[in-house]
Amino acid sequence: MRLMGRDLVALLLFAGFAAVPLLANLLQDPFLLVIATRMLAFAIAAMGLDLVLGYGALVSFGHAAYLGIGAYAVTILMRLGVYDIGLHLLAGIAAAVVFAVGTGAVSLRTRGVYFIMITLAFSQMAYFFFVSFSALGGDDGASLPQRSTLFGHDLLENDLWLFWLALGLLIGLFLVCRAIVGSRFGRVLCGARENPQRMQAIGFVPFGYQLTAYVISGAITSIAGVLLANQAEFVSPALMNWHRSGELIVMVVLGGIGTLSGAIAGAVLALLLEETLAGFTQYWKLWFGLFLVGIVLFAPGGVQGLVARIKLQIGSRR
Amino acid sequence: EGVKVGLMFTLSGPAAALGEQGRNGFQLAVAQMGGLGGMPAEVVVVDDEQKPDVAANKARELVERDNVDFVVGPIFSNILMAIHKPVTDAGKFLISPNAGTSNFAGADCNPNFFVTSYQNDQSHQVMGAYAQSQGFQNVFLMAPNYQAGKDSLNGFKRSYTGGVVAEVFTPLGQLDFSAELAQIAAYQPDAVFTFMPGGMGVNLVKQYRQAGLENIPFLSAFTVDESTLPGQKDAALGFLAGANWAPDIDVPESKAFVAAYEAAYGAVPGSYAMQAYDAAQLIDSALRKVGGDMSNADALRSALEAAEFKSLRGKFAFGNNHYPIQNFYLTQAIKRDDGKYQTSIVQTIFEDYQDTYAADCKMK
Amino acid sequence: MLRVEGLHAGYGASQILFGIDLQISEGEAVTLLGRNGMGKTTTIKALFGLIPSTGGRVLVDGADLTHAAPHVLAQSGLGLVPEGRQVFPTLTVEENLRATARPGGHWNLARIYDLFPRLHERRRNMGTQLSGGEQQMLAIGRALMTNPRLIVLDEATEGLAPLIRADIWACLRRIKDEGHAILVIDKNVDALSALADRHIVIEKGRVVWQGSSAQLMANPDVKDRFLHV
Amino acid sequence: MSVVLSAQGLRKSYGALTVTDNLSLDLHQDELLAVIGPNGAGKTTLINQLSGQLRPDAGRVVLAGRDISDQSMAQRVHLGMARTFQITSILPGFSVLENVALAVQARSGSSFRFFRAAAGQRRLNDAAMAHLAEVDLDADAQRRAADLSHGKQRQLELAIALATDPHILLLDEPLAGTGGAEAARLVALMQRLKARHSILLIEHDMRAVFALANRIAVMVYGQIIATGTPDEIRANPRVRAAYLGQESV
Amino acid sequence: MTNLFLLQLLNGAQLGVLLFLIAAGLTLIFGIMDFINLAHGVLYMVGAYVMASFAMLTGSFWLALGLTVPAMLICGLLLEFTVFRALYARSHLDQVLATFGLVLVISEGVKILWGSAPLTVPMPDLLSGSVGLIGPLKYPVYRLAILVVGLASALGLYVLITQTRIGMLLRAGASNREMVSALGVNVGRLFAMVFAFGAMLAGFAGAIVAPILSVDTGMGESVLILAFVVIVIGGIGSIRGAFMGALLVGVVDTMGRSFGPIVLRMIMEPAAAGQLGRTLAPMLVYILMAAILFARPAGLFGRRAE
Ligand SMILES: Nc1ncnc2c1ncn2[C@@H]1O[C@H](COP(=O)(O)OP(=O)(O)OP(=O)(O)O)[C@@H](O)[C@H]1O
Ligand SMILES: Nc1ncnc2c1ncn2[C@@H]1O[C@H](COP(=O)(O)OP(=O)(O)OP(=O)(O)O)[C@@H](O)[C@H]1O
Ligand SMILES: [Mg+2]
Ligand SMILES: [Mg+2]
Repeated sequence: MRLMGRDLVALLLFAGFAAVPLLANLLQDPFLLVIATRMLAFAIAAMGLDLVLGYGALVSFGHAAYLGIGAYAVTILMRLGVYDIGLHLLAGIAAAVVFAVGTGAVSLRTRGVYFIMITLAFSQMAYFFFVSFSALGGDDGASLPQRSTLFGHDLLENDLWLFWLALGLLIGLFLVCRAIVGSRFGRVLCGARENPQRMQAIGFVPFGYQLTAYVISGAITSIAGVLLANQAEFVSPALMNWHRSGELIVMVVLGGIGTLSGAIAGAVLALLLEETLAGFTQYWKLWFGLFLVGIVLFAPGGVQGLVARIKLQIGSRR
Repeated sequence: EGVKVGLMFTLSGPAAALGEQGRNGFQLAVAQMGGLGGMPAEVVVVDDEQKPDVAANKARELVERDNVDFVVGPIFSNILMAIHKPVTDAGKFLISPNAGTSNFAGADCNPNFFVTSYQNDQSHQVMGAYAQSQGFQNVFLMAPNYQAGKDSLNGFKRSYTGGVVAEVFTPLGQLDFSAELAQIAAYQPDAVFTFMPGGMGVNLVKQYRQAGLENIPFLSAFTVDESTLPGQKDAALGFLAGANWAPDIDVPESKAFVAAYEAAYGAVPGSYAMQAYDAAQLIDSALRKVGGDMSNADALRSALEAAEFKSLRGKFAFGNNHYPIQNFYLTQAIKRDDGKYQTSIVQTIFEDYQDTYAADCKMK
Repeated sequence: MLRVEGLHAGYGASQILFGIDLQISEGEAVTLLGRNGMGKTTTIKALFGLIPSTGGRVLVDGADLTHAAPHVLAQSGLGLVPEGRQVFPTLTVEENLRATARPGGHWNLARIYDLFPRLHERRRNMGTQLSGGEQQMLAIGRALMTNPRLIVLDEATEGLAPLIRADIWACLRRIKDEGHAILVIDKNVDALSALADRHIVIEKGRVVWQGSSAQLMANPDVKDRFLHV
Repeated sequence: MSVVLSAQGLRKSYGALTVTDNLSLDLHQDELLAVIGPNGAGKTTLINQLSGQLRPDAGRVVLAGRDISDQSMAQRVHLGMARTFQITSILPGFSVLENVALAVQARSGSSFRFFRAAAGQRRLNDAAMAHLAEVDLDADAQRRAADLSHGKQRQLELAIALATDPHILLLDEPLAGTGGAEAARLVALMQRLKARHSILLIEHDMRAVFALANRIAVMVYGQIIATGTPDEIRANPRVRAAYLGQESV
Repeated sequence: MTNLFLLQLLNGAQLGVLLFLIAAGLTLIFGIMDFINLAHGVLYMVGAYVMASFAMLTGSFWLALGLTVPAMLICGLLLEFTVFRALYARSHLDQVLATFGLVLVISEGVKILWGSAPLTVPMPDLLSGSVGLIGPLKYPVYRLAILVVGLASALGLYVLITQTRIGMLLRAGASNREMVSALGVNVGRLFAMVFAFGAMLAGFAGAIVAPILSVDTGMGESVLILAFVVIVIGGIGSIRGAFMGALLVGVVDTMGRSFGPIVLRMIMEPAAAGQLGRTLAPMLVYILMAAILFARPAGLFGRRAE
């Protein structure tokens, strides 16, 4: 029953996204596609984060590093003359896996707030590494000469194609994540979140499961990085600044942790608010901040919590 | 029928003060001229948040959705790198009122890109030339460890050939400079040259004086200016900097501008405001020249290149790379009679100075 | 001194208590009996304001404290030994005893250590480093240190060794003899019968039987029906 | 009867306090060995060392002739050892059924399976339901474990341990917090389990101990002061003085 | 060289004390009360701004400081009453979300009220100037004063937390609020007071450092992470740890910056050494933290949970 509700939210979100091209046409506003693509990328990143944060209770404050890894994979490969998006994705995922295995193995020695801070430490190291990497533009970053190619065609130069690719990836990855959290593996991951001592006492060593989840999560987030690089056609270390990591956490919590579709909703909501509030007032951050405080105070559990409560209301009225 | 201009400045975060100067300078000009080119002007202001990826998107939004005719901005070089492609690719004109990176001055120069400020290295070169002229033998160099910091020290060394006792790169955003100040005290150099924009500059200058180092000349660029002086106050008095303008420059239009700006915004304008003001004048002059007809891009470009407006700096012309050819000065921080602080011109260092990258520019 | 009338309470949407009535006079010992999951602990929680009550009243010395905060109830003379011990893990044993102490009565550190010498030995240990039974002693000691007029014990002797268990019963008897009231939940019905004046049996959130120890002993079918012993 | 699990010279100290002091103890095939002793004697610490939760400072743990001192807690579970905790340790956010199903999963097949939904796997759920029925919790299978009353959580604790399909059960006060009726059921259950499992039982409920145990070991200050049949222990004056007191057993 | 080394050691220690001063309030609220307050940095910033305003109004450093402290206390009470009160019982993540929102609100509010140009607070005459140390090396009196204030607050907090009943109640309340309340303590009032006190400490730190650091809208954010690093290195919940952590960060950062390049140049060619030194310098604090947490997963003085 609970699962049904979550899937419903996801379905609605996907349908909403699928309607964007039509809407863009109707409103004569092709820029909607650009915004939506960005939302899709962040939705993927937030969903990846939710996998460890929501299901593993591993609050990674360094997930922006994976956005950066994905994005820099595109830059570096393009400089090497490789333009295919498939290869970009592969390279980004491979690099993310390597980074996640190394840092995850160390980070998972710690718990709670210590985990938060050590993941921050690693992402800051990655950040400063790229800041002083002059060949890639250092702190300034660098534009991409073009977007990635798809099977040798430069289809993605067209915003519409990039949008469909991003939506396809989001839906695909959502299905993957959804399967993972419901699987045997996902159960163990959640169990380790609930009570690691008990898990060991029934024969599981949480470390391996948590590390695997962390690696998967990093890989998913790096896919978002590849998309963002293509969407902005520009890559800079700012993508992996700790602010971004914080924003990803905000998105997940805003949508409701441990629900996957909540992470997507959170990303959409955060970017939507930013987009609209900024249009109204120069002090949009003030209103955005008030909104966040209000959500926590009056709607615990974020979007998903709200949906659940509404459902409960409707249910009890019947 | 009017003209639509998108302003992109950093309006949030620690560097917001710079962006606000730029925005205010531009808007002041539009208000004073009653539009641009004799037409009503619609100005769309966006905040780049000092994040390149955000900026790249907002730039696209300005050209694709708001359909602006000109984009004016930004303050920071890394933002410029991010928005240059989306704006120029869309065939719109990008006018930078502050950032002027070397690549766009040289090999990557672009017909739709104009700069009303300077090439980034130039203010540093001014200080190098000054150090050279003073016959300094041991200069201590310090900058934050990022691209602009490295560029600044290189710029300085381009016109300074004396000895360098140490070249120190500090982490970006460093608060406490006591370690570096101790090194300076230990070396006792002839002078210190530094580039510490924003809060870092405020911290450094205060701590420099507190450490009792004020008898070692303090040379800088973008470290002691109207954006940082309200925080530095007396600590900065007498400190030297290189600039293309100062509020007390002997140009009547500039005097009027400074007065008007102070009246409107209650603060002394810095070069960020001045350059944005000039950007508005540049657009205005070009529009007048083409009679408000923006359909012919080539004509509009030629009109921009002509730069027929009274710059607040006095003489102003574009080089082949669309970067200015202008004078550079040595300035000094002073306290005015009314208690406010500003920089003041000490001497002219370069006249009609063009950047060194212009030769690499093959403008089509 | 304590009077509970028609108390209703529950967790979120699920209601657990459907009108609990009980009263305890000064110096009286009362037990709450019932099988697992019948609402004993919930009654205690609602009584202390730890979960909101949705109906009924709680009166202490005649004052209506139904919706008062837990600390108000505690300050009015109620002391709690919670189910599952809940000692403070980041405090040492001695700090656990001192942190919430309210001086001015019979109980002080020395007396507690006298009652539980084991705690004295372990007084510098952190709360969680104690054995289960030691934690139970600590929880009792902590409540006594607030010098309550009515001490409420939820699973009073869970995890305690027989000797200590006997000590606890003796201690409770002493407390009672000193004129303090006791509300106790425990599964040792026999020991309770010796101590308590009255028994209240709860089933599915309702009081289904009340009576004196003598009545309880005399009514084997009460035990059989409601307690299955 | 063969020895299935033995503690050999286990020593564990915290600072000046020696909690288990050169302690040796054998658990035989298909027996129920009860360990009793005053609070703080070191009984839980003994289980912690046997189960691998704690590393002893000295001494060995031998399982069916094999030294398992270096094995982790999880590895020992796979060798057929299961334990319960004195302070309830369950997965509070999981349903009761999921708690047990996860324990079943631990002993059946790999858990690095990412795609097939675990919730629908009959094999896991059926086995879990059977264990829940054993402890009389089947009616509560779909409830959130955290919402169970304390006594029922204690029953769940036991069901989880059973679900890992152990030969050896280390039970730390399984009856604590369970009321008369439930305690009686659990005693009956243990009576049945005795036939198939070797059980080390720690319990302060003397009626249960004396009803169930084949042998009883009495532990005081980290040492075993007496081992014997229930009758021997009942009659032992040292045990009475140190532990039983006037309790009628 | 030894002189410089000693001086840099002193500088490092002094930076450490400065960091501790900033982290002190955070230790209380995060370390002891277990409340993740991202808004701590902006409270520190508000303290500095309030101080700057009062200094401007009164023209006196001491008067301004005397006004800033109670003002920040009131500010803390206000925030506690409106927002934080509802968050104690929530998960860390909810606290992160809400206080992140507060950061945006307060930062933006400060910008609206005070503008975005940096402000300054003049140094009191009593504490200006510097004292001679060794050779030509001098040391500002004000920094010595900060050293003293930092040490005093460390000591004060240590006594408060470990020696008083309030400290015990805080630690108890952080782990089990309900129980403390059921034992007769008005936890709500206690937490409110201590929270306000923590806010006051943050504001006090801002006010004290205003004469040597820039008062700008970015100041809160730049120290926030550093303050968290300090506390985590020391071990959450330990004042001693926070103090040692702060000193360690200060010394490692300072020494690394001044002697790192020299050491590197001894083992590799200068160009590479310069490049590596520059890359490593900003990472140093993070490398330190990662290394310490690798060796001791609960920080230097932290107790391992579980
Ligand atoms: N936090 C909770 N949320 C939801 N339901 C709960 C919660 N705690 C207890 N319950 C339910 O309330 C009912 C009464 O529980 P309570 O703890 O009062 O029982 P009890 O009589 O104390 O039992 P025991 O002897 O096992 O401690 C039980 O059905 C239990 O499952
Ligand atoms: N981590 C620790 N640090 C210090 N002392 C400890 C630690 N763990 C346990 N102890 C002490 O070791 C002794 C034995 O504890 P243990 O839990 O084994 O006792 P037990 O026999 O199970 O008692 P009970 O019957 O009360 O559960 C206790 O006095 C306890 O305080
Ligand atoms: Mg109960
Ligand atoms: Mg025990």
